[in-house]
Formats: sequence, structure tokens, C-alpha cells
Amino acid sequence: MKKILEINNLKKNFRTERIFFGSNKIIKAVDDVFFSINSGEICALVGESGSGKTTIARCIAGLETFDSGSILFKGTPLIFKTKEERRKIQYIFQDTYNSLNPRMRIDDTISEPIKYHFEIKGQKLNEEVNKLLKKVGLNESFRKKFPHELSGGQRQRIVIARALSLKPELIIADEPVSNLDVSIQAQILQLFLELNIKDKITFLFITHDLRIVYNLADYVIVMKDGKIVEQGQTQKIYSKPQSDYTQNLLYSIPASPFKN
Amino acid sequence: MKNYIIKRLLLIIPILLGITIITFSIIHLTPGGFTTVNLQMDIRTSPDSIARLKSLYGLDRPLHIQYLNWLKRFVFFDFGNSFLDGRPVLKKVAERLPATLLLNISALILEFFIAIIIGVTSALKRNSFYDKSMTVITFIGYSIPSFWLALILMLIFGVKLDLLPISGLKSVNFDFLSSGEKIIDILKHLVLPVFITAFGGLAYISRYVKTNMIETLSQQYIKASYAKGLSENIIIYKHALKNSLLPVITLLGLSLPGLIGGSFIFETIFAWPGMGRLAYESALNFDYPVIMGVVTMAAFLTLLGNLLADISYAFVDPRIRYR
Amino acid sequence: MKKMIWTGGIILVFFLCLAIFAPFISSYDYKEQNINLRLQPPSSKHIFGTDEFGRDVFARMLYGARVSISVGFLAIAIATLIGVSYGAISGYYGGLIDNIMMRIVDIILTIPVLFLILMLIVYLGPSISNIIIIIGLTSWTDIARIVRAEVLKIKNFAFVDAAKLIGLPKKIIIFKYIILNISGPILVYIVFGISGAILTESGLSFLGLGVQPPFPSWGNILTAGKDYIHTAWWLVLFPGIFIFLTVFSLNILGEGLRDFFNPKLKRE
Amino acid sequence: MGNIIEINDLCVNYRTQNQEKIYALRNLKLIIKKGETVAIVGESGCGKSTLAISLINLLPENAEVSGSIKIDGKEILDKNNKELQNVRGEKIGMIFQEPGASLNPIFSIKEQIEETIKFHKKISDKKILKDMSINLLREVGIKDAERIYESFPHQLSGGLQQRVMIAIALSLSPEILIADEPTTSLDVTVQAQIIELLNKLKKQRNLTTILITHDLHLALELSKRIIVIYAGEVVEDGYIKSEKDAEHPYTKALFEIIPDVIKKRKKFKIIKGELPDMKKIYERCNFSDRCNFVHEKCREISLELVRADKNYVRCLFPLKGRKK
Repeated sequence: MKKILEINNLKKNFRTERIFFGSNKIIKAVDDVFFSINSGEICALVGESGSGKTTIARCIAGLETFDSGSILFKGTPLIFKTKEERRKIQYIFQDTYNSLNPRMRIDDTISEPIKYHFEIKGQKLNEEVNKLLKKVGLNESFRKKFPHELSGGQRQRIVIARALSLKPELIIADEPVSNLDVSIQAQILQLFLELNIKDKITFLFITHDLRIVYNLADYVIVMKDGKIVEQGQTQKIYSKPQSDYTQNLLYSIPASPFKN
Repeated sequence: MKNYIIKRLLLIIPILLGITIITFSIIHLTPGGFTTVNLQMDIRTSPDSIARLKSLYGLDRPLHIQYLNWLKRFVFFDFGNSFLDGRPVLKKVAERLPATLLLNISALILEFFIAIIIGVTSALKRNSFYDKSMTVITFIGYSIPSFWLALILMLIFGVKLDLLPISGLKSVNFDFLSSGEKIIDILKHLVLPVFITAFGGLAYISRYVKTNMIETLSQQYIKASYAKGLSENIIIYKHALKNSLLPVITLLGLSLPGLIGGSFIFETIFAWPGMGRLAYESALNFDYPVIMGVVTMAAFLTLLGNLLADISYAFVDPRIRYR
Repeated sequence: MKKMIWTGGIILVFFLCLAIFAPFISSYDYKEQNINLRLQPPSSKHIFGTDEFGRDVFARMLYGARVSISVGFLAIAIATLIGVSYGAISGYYGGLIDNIMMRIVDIILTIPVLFLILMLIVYLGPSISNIIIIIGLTSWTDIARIVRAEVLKIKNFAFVDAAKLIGLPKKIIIFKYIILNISGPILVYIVFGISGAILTESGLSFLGLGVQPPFPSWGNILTAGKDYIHTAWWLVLFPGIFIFLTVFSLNILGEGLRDFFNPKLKRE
Repeated sequence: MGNIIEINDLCVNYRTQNQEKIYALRNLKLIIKKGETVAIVGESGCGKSTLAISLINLLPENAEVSGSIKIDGKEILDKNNKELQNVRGEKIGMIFQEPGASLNPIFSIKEQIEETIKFHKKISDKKILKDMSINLLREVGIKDAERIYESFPHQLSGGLQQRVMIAIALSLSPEILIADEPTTSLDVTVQAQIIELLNKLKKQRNLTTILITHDLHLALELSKRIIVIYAGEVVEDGYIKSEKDAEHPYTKALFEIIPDVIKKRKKFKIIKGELPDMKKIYERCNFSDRCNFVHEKCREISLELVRADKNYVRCLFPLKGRKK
């Protein structure tokens, strides 16, 4: 299989901000990380808070700079110089409330990237927006609404539609369902699966929920304190976890079947 | 902690430099100036004597040299002599500072004291008639032109009722009073200016305290305190009050600029012998050394006050104390 | 909250109308002197009385409204323009740029603002345009600081990241995604700023450094009147009340808007 | 064993700023026996947290309450804050979501444990207070109790903060412990430790424990009796161990949509639609729009909580028992 993303020796340090006294410490947010994602796969990045998973994701999307190492997208380093390169990697956020500009109608939110990247106007743009809304399970009536009029699940669908509008090849989803109710979570997760299967979009899925990962991901990367603890095919990780940490994570799943 | 204080003290230097450079540029780069205004009016002054005067004060040298000269003397706490009466600037400032500090510190204490009470009580009785009337009263204080209020109160209490003195810090017969009477005399002189200053500042501080208090009361640890079965008094006066008053320390630090040297309108009305009037007179007369002296001193005291506020904040808030 | 916005708004609109329709409201000329009619108390002919030159005080108040209010609005327009761009640049770019820009603000804030204004006016002369420019140039720091703080907060929101992911140009991100979302707090500061500028002008007039006669401003009408305070109370009372009411209405409006835009109070 | 909590016809609604009403709890009935452990499960906005704070009568000002809550036979809804002081803390201990926010940031742990004991038990001897506090901290599994005792909240991790909160909640030896989403903001491994601790404490102290959570599996870890609420109503109440025991379609669906980790499916079962509008009261089954087993009749009449097979369910066509 072709690799869509390769990450080598990635390092990123944060300096803690010193508000009053004491010296500032250096936190190794991402410490020498290697992994790659095959085209068309769903890869899950698993870890607890502060493990560095979001930092990696933001580095890949170009929202954050890194100190050393390389990130290759289809074999070439990412620099986000061209529009074309920019649109191919999209990001879905955890906080559904702040993901949408509160002053923009849904219509504007979805059509803005299309206008900017594909220079489509008028009726064609109109159709495109409707098509995207339909794809994420919403109807045309949402176009006139503002974000605060929607539920968390609906907002997350809009965010997904906005990401899809750019026809991305890789979507990074950063805890996209952890702020949603369980009955809404499953709907969104199913949508991701469909996009992966029908539209062949590759996903880097960040989560701390090992139940979701098992049913969603092809490949799992387990992180702790900025380092990769373990990585491998999902089935393998779940049936034969190599590290104590992964084992501990599996035991800690509520009503975990691994305990006995 | 020590390092922090030293760093902050060192940071005062560039800020003071910036302030003196700005002030220096304003007074020297703008048209008009000491020699033009004070001397050219006089027909008898020959161009020759202007030049002589300019060189006497060093005003004929390039601006940056003038500034460096000023700075050189400033390092040794020498602010030079006044152009007007030739007396040392430091001495003139030292004469005026106590009156300014007396007025402003009394006003500040009164203002914060009343404002905190209003803020806290309004937060506890939110949307009540009391809350609404306090809002209106404090906003009247905030909106009323202080010099106008001063005029009216002087007219009522000073002239019509003859209850309070309306100008200066002391009565004419001050030197002949007993020490007890002296204190009462000064206090009487303080009443109107302190009241008017404090009245104007109430709205801002009381609103700030009120918003803080409301926000604190909605915090989860307040809910948790109720769940522990603590009494309402403990919850409000220990948990909520302390947390909501912490940021007020910063506000105290922020309200310092302008207190020293910025209250000249006020000091003019009450003929208060303070720094504000000194600043005002020196600006009108283009008395450069005094202007520089007043601005530098005011800025220095303000920066020091800010530093003290920050340090005391750090001492009261464990989140900063133990990092 | 809504009551404050309405009360403030209505009083403000009333004074704006007085200023705009001044020639239609009073038939007197604000500069027409009549020595025979000096210092007349309020009457049906001169409802606010006359001044020491026998001019109609009401007419002078109406034209004074034009001067005082426009000084407030124009000065703050300048301050807003500077403050918003300064704060937005400082907050958006952050790092060293932010550090330097904020130290500069610290320096300006440490000089007593009124004194700075006083010096500039003494040296540049108290023409109306100078007063507007000087007040504008010295009152942008508050807006700059609030804009910076809000930009710092909002630029970390996911929707700003989303705009970056689309690849939108910086100026669209700053304006459509950031500044548009902080227009609430900016408006609040504009309103408070105008009230502050009107007070500043009247204070300067009181020192004889504000708008110069024969142009009437509320401040200089009041100042001229203070010499006659014992005999002609109306010369002091009416301008004081006009200044007070205008400033009061702006402050109430500002406070109401502040509560309106405060999400924390909204949730309750 | 006697009933320690009896809730009857409890209705709570919140008035919004636009003077609309949100009906958070609707005619809720619930009886909890002494020493029992109960888990209340529901999605956000279903009223489970409202229920928790109703139990100590700590609803916000914009709430309107009717009905009755009796603790040990005594009504608590008609009592004011002062009268409730010997119920809160002494009878009922409570811990919340986000332990960091439950601790006052400017007081030390020592101060926050001791103030409760000082106020209620009128003890002022410093030595006794310290011993009591240290013992409590040890009981909740804090090893270096002496150091934690002197610290401030921000110096502790989320797990430690929650342990401290539990220590404070137990400081007056209450009979009832209410845990409102105690682990939601914590990491999974820490969550497992806290649940283990709660399991230990409830046995050691013979506590009546009420766990409020959105996580059905977490509920199963702690409690045999599960109460599922949906749109402000109890929809199922009974002993549930797994999907097989569910008698209400919503409970069954909740089990189904949470993916298991035994058989990989690469498919997620879903419950269609969204939660109902809590500003409206419908005269019908609130779940009918999303139910896979819906019948015309479900949309016509409102239902009561009645016994189906083993559990009490609010459903015309329960999955077990009462089959038509």
C-alpha cells in the first residue's frame, strides 16, 4: 500500500510560560516520533491528556511548527505554499462550539472554502453546498442558520461538510466526538466510516476512547508523554498488547472484557 | 522571588527612559517654547540676548545632546533648576508631593473602601432595588464633571452654608492652632476634594468588584462549599469574598497613573498646593526642567506602585506563590 | 441591562437631535451680542437666560452640543482606528512584536494622560482640530489593550484555525474571523471613550485650553459662567447638566452594552 | 432495610432569560434503600445533574421545584440553606465533575478539609484536626498524605484532586455519597482508579452510593441497580448487567451504540435523530421518534413507569414481559 503520510524523528518542545518567578521549564511535547499512514486507512492516535497527540496532529496540519524531524505528504515535505497543498489536509476539532465562526451563517461557512479554492459561483456553488449538506446528513434548511442555533452533533456535521468541501485526501479528526452525547457519537463515527469507505479519505483519528478505536481504526499508535509506546495493526494491539501501558489502558476501559 | 523583584526593578529603567524621551521630544520639538514665548513678547529683548539665554540654558545645542546632558544629571538625581525662579526642581517637587499624596491616598482608600462594600452587597442582592439604585448613584458620580460638582459644592458648603473651607490645604491662621486643631483644620480642607475624587471613581471599582463577585459565586467550589454544609456566612465572606477581591489589588495598581501629577484641574479649583498644579504651571510657562522632573517622578512612583501591587498579588494568591 | 441600553440610547439620541437640528430649534444666533440684555435670568424669551454679552444661552448650548459631541466622536474615531489596528497586530502576531508594542503602551500609560494632553495643547495651540487630534492620539491605549486581549483569546479558537486550514489570507482571517467577533467589546469601549473625550474637552475648556471662544462648547460656556456664579447661576447650571446628561447617557449605554456582550452574565 | 431516599413527583424546571421554561425533571419517582448502590445513567440535558443537586436542595435561583424529596423520612425541599446545614455534608456527601473547579484555588487542602470538620463538629484542637485529615487522606488512597495536606489545589493532578474531594465528602461520615460524573474530566487510567476507590469505600463504610454518569459501562462497574433517564423521566429502573437485561428500547440502544471490544464490526449502530426539545412536554413517549420498535400508540398517550419483566420501564411495548 502507498504511504500518504510519513513522520520521521519529529520533535517539538514547549517552554512553560513563566508568569511570576521560577525558571521556565522545557516540556518535550513530542519526542522523536516515527510513524506512517497508508493511503485509505484509518489510523488512530491514542493517549491520555498531555501525551502529545494533539501537538503531532497540529504539526501535520501546519497549525504548529516543529523543532526537528520531517513530515512527508506523499513523499514530499509539507510546506503549505500552494493552495492545492493546503486543501489536501483538513482538520476536525473537538470543541464543536468554537469550530464555527459565530458571525457566519452555515451557508457562508461551507461556501467560503469552495469559492476560494475552486472559483465556483452561482447555481453550481448552490448545488455543491446542498450536496455537501446531504452527505453529512443535513438538509438545505440549515443554510440560513447560525452556529448557536444548532446542536453539538449538527455543528460537528457542518465542520465535516466544510472539511469535505475542499476535497481533502487526509482528514485529521482530533477527539471529534468526545464532547458529544453517546447517541450522537455513533452517528458521527458511522459518517467517518462511510467517508473512509466510499470517498477513500484517509483519517488520522485522535482519541482516548479505546472502544471507538477498536471498531474504527485499521492501525493504532499508542502515545505517552510525547513518545510512542506501541504501534501496530488494531487486532494485534488489542489481542496481544506489548507494553504495560497499553495493557493498563485496555484494563481501564469501563466494563473492560480484558480484565478477566 | 528575589530575582523577580530585581528583574522588575530593572524593567523600570527602559520604561523611564521611554517616558523621558517622549516628554523631552514633546516639549522640545513642538513650535513655541521657553525662549519664544517668555522672551519674544518683550520688545526690548534683542535677538542677541535670546541667543545668550539659549546658550545659558543649553538650548542651542542639538536635541540629543541636550537630552543626554539631562540624563547625565538625572542619574545623580539632579533635575536642574527651574527656569522661572531658579530653585532646584527636586526641592519644588518635594514641597508639593506631600499634599498630593495626602489628597490622593485618602481619596483612594475611601474610594476602594466604599466601592468594595457597594460591589459586594450589590452582587449579593442582584437586580434588587438596592442594586439598581447603587448603579445609578455610582454612575452619576462617574459622569458628573468633577470641576462642575466642585464648583457647586463649594458654593453650597463653602459659601452659602459656610461649613467647609474651599481652598488650600490649611487655613490662614494654621500656625496659631493647637496640634489637635491643626489636624481638624487639614481634615476639613480635605473633605470636599476627597469626596469629589472618590465619588467619581466609585462606579468603575464597584462594578468591577460586583462582576467579580457574581462570577465567583457561580464557581463550582462555591456549590461544593454549600454541599459541605458550611454556613452561608463562611461561604460568602471567606470563600467568595477573598477570591473576588484578589483582582482588585491589580486594579489598585492600575489606578495609580494620573493620581500623581494628573489631577491639576482639581488642584486648580481647590487651590491645592500639589504636584498637579506644579505641572500645570510649569507647562504653561515652558519650564522644561520642572516638567521633566514632575513627569519622571510621577512615572517612577506609578511604576513602583504597580510593582508593589504585583508583588502583593503574588503573596496573596497561592497559584502564583507556589508554582 | 436592556433598560440601561434604552435609557442611555434615548437620552443620547435626544442630544444628538439638539446638535443636528440646532438652527431649527432656536431662532437666536449663538454669536449675536446684545449688551442691553446681558445676564438675563431664564425667561420665556430666553429659556436658559443670557450671558455676559447678552447672547442667548440656549442657542449657545445647542451649537455647543455640536462642538462638544463632535469633539467626542471624532477624537474617539481616531483613537479607535489606531487602537484596533495596534491591538490586533500586537495580539495576532504575538511574540517579540507583541512584547515591544505592549511595553510602548505601558510607557504611554505611565505618563498622566491629562498632563500629556495639556502639554501638547499648550505647545500646539487649542484649535478644535488640534484638540480632536490630541485627545484621539492619547486615548487609544485602552482600546488597543482590550482588542489585544480579545484577539489573543479568539485567535486560539478552532474557527480561526479552520480559516487557516482553508488557506484564507491573513487580512480576511483578522477581519472576518477575529475583529468581527470582538466588535461587541470594541463598541463598548468606543461608547465609554466618547464620554471620556467629552469630559476631557470640558475639563480643558475649564482651564482655558479647550475650544476657544467665540466657538461655543459646553465646557467654555461653563467656564465663562463660573465668574458669575454668584449672580447668574444659569450660566453654570445648564452647561453642567448638559455635559452630565450626555456623559451619563453614554456611560449607561456603555455599561448596558458591556453586560449585553458579556457571555458570562448571559448564561445566568 | 429502610428507605433512605424517597422521591415523589419531583418536577424541576428552569426559567431561561427569554422566559421560556426548560423542563429538566418530570414527575420523577425514585426510592433508594439504605446501603444500596444506584447508578443514574443519562445523556446530557436529560436531568441527571439536576436530580443530583435536588437531593441536597441546591438548585440555582432560576429553578422551580415541586414534589417531594425525603431523606430518612424528612422532607428537604421546604428547608432553607441554614436548615439544610445538617443534611449537607453530615447526611449526604457529594463530589462533582472537574475536581479542580470544586476546590477553592486560594486555600490549602488542609484548610479545606478542616473547615468542614471545624464547622460541623466544633473541634478546634489543631492536633486532632490534623490527625483526622491525614487519616481521611490516607483512606482515599493518598500515600504521601502529609505533603498533600499542606499543598494547594493547583499543585495536584486531577486524580489527586478528586481523591481530596472524596476525603472532604466523607469527612463527616455521611450515610449517602453522591458522585456526579466524578471521572468525566479525568484520564481513563485515573478513572479506573477512582471507580476502584469508590467501590472500596462504599463497602468499607456501608455507604448508600449514587453514581451519576453518562457512561453506561462505568455504571456497570460500580452498581447493580441501573436507573436510565431520558428527557427528564426515568425510563428504566432495575438490575441490569448487560444488554440482555435491558427491557426498554432506549437502554438496549444505549448498549448497542457503544462499541464493544470483543468483536470488530467496522460499523457503528446508531440511534437516529437528536434528543427531544426539553422546552416542550409531549403527551406521548419521548423516545418514540428515535425508537426502532415504535408503534402508533406510542405517539398517542403518555406513559407511566410500570413493571415489565424484572425491571420497571416506561414503555408500552417493553422488550421483555407484558408482551402483547
